[in-house]
Amino acid sequence: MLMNVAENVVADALHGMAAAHPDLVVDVENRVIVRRDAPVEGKVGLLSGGGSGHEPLHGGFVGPGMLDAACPGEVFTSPVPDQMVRAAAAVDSGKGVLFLVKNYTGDVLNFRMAEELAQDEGIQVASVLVDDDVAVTDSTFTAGRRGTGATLFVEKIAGAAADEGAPLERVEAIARQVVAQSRSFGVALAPCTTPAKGSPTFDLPAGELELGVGIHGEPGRERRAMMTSHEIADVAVDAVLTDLEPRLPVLVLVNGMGATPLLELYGFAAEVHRVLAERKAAVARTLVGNYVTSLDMAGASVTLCQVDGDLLRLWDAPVQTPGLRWGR
Amino acid sequence: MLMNVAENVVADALHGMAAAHPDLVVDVENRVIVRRDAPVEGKVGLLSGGGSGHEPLHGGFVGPGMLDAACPGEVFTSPVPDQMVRAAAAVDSGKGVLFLVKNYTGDVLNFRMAEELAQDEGIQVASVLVDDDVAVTDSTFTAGRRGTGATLFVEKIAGAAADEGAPLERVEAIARQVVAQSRSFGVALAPCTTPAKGSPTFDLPAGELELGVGIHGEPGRERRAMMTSHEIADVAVDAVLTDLEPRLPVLVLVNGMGATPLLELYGFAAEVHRVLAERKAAVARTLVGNYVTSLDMAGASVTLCQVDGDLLRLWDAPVQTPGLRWGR
Amino acid sequence: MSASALDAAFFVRWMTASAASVNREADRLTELDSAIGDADHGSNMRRGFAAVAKALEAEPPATPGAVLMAAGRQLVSTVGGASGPLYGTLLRRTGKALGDAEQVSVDELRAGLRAGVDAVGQLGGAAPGDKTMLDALDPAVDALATSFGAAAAAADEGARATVPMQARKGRASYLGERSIGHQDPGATSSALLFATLAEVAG
Amino acid sequence: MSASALDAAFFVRWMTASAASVNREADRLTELDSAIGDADHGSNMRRGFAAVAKALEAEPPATPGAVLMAAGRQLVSTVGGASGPLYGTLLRRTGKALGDAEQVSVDELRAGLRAGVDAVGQLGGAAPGDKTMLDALDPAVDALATSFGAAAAAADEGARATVPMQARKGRASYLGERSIGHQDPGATSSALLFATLAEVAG
Ligand SMILES: Nc1ncnc2c1ncn2[C@@H]1O[C@H](COP(=O)(O)OP(=O)(O)O)[C@@H](O)[C@H]1O
Ligand SMILES: Nc1ncnc2c1ncn2[C@@H]1O[C@H](COP(=O)(O)OP(=O)(O)O)[C@@H](O)[C@H]1O
Ligand SMILES: [Mg+2]
Ligand SMILES: [Mg+2]
Ligand SMILES: [Mg+2]
Ligand SMILES: [Mg+2]
Repeated sequence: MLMNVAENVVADALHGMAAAHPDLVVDVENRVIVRRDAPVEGKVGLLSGGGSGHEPLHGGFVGPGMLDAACPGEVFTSPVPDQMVRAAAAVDSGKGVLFLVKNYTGDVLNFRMAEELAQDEGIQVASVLVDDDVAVTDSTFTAGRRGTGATLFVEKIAGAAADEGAPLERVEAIARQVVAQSRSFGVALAPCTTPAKGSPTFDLPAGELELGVGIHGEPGRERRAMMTSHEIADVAVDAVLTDLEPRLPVLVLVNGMGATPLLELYGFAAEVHRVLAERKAAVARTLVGNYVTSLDMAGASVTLCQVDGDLLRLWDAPVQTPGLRWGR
Repeated sequence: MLMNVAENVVADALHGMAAAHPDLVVDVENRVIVRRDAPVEGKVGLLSGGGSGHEPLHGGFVGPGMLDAACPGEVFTSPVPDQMVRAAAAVDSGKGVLFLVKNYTGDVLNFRMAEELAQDEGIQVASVLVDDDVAVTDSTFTAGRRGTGATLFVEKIAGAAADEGAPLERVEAIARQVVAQSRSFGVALAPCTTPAKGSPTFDLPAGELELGVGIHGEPGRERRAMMTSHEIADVAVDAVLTDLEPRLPVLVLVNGMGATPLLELYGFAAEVHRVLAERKAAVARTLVGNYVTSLDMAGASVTLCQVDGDLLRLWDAPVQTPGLRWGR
Repeated sequence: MSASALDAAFFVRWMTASAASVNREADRLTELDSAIGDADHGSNMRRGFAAVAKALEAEPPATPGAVLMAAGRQLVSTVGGASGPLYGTLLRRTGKALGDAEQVSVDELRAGLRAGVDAVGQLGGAAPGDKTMLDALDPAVDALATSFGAAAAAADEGARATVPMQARKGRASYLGERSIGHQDPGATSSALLFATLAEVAG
Repeated sequence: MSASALDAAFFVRWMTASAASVNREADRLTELDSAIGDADHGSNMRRGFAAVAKALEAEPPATPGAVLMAAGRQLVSTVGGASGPLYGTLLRRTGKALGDAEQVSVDELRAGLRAGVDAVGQLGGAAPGDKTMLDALDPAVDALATSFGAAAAAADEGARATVPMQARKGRASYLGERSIGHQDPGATSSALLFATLAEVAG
């Protein structure tokens, strides 16, 4: 791995973000990334965070039109409440702060604690849980669906709404709407290696793949003999469509897990479009790249988000962050 | 690998690019990617290309403010002259076309043939060779320095100059200036796997690394026991600075080879900044990410480009491509 | 100090010794978490208890309750993940239940831990049988009625009993039936904490 | 057709047989290119000669020169890389040198190939000893004065002689001294083309 010591990878990366992005204030000591002009007068503060290892999510999505702050935890470990409390204080302009939380037990618990503590400090806080991964059965027998690729859609669209000056309840409602209309499915062709462990998180012989993986190097729901890009798109898009049944056009995120070349991702994007056309699902926009990653895992995920005209307008609105940037 | 059959990876990827980027015209049959509004009246056409496997280079850099067209070859194989001739015809507005060519024997020969053929068709063509890799001794005993990371700087800055309406000789001169003031050095922590070969292009035991690699999965100049990010930055930046000796501020590209997580790249960027500060080299801008890749190779490269006020202005100018986008 | 009177120093020793045992077993905890989780439980516990030991050394609280509350706060502020808030809550609630007594009896500790374990169940929504730390914590607290050694043995047995279970809470639940056949990392670290308690108690 | 009179059909057979032998040996060529290059020489040659065979089958040219010129054009238009323009130039220049004769003698072919090989040298700026295809092509053309078999043997020997050389041209030159100890892929494919020529000549 390209690193110094495993204990410092997150701090080292934050130093690099500070060096590369003068528009961000990176508090390495306290693990908080805030846009330089925060708090933005009259604007709801948008805050997210989670374990590191998913870059550019979340720190790379801080900036005008998206997040006001991000709280990176250790690799694959939710941040601690202190981080969110500090970030909330930094971005609150008096209009309140919205926490965007991926649905993992650790994230849920730490953000919940932070919400209470921030409210104790007089900050108005609301939270929205992102839970889009259809590979996980949503029942009382699981921790519920994981939050994966839809996080990008939620952060972008809610960010645009906040940017327009929408009040907290409205930004929260829009974020909930995006979550409700988004579904994902991921596959791994090779596991990832965490700095702390230093070896692959699971064994996956060449010639096999894992269907239904998340973004934390966990094994998936099922192991299969290697499939073609065509076959994988069939399975992934079918899993998503079966659950989502969109009647409106969709945003498509063809997301790389980290080590899959863009060349392959684009080929996979073509297959995803093929299946969508076969299933008569209209495509509004397509984004292809490494956005919600799992360190150096090879593989990809597909996220669809059904959008009406308003959500599409918010998606197209200008955004200016290290990881997503257009329209300005 | 996330693919169907090895023979079709490039065509499959082009289908995906066509689906994802309505601003581009992607001719899958003839392997040419052209911005939709080409030829742009009164503007010099900027054209590049090379083997595939380096995405987003070059196809991802087609758009306003950067390239007018790109010609993707097979994986790690220069494109054929027919592609460049067709692309040149598509982007020539009568102001001439500039070929930006990475210095590899194959690229040089195929672009040279294309230049002759295009000139036969009455198109004014000039060419600039990019050769920035200091790991290769530039002597009559080699094919000369490879073109690597500096290609991004050349395409962006020459693209901005063309966008401003500069004539062919001026755009060519600026491209040459960027090449002359840019140097790179790359390291590999793990080899890549080409679709055609299906196995790593060289053996690199865990715990060792290759110093001085290019972007085609070739072994480097030297194999060493694994080094820390700190040590690698020392070696890489020293190699570049020894050759470049910048007196003006530099653009810094901390480029991932494909499979190195952004988390690690940012940590490496911090180390690169440290060395630059120690060596009293001023930094104008820093870009961190996977821009000039080598499929799924793990590793990184550092490119520095010394810039005066004019080049910096051109670097900062708006650009609107799938792979690089700001200011508009 | 009588066998049944535990003072602040005893709890500091428990926490400090826990930092050592967690540090020693970190790789194994991570390995277990790698099979059915995300391979961070060992480093999470190591980071958290190292902070606990450091904080207690720097400013040793005067009462058993204060020791556990300070330790819990450190865990909440340094661990993250699921285990940070859960173990943090365990220790804080237990400490709170102990009040500001200078010494507590084993029975008072057992009652305190019961409150702590119940709080963990409430916070995480899990019950014994869900393949979590509760499968070690819950029987351990009951067995403390007998002895520290019995508590440690019950925790260990509880942790080993998670192997055939299918996870219903936490990350491992994503795996469905594939979570069967692996020991839960959190139950394993809980057993480690009770083993350390028994050692410290002598 | 006398032994020394080669017609268009002979050259079509050479090219078609070359497509077969290149296809058969593609993995080995790629393996060699993997050691000191970029692991594409096998697929490059396979793609190019498959196109050549297809084009010649679709529209067989009438003269030896036209066959080689058409083949060379196909290579230029389908191979890319260094080998596309170089092998394309080899065949086009050789074809050009053969003019529009309906049949050519072995000696005329040798003279034509000499022009072709010299053009390769000029285009790529390499000379024998630089560890390129020229190390097989150059001695092979000279040996053609003796026989097809001698040419094939000389090409093979020339290819094998590249093993101890340090590359001074092409990608392998980037490796400096590390290029020593590996056989050049282009020299190897050149030897293959001459071996096929000898086979076709019977
Ligand atoms: N809802 C829950 N209730 C009780 N314990 C839980 C719950 N969710 C997870 N755990 C425990 O936490 C352990 C995992 O901790 P850790 O790996 O540190 O956090 P994370 O799962 O966030 O990576 C599991 O092995 C399990 O024992
Ligand atoms: N300048 C040159 N002159 C002659 N032959 C060359 C030259 N450069 C490369 N070659 C030949 O081309 C071969 C490589 O071909 P190939 O792998 O198809 O192209 P690339 O190097 O562009 O990947 C080398 O093994 C060598 O024999
Ligand atoms: Mg975790
Ligand atoms: Mg090549
Ligand atoms: Mg874990
Ligand atoms: Mg090659």
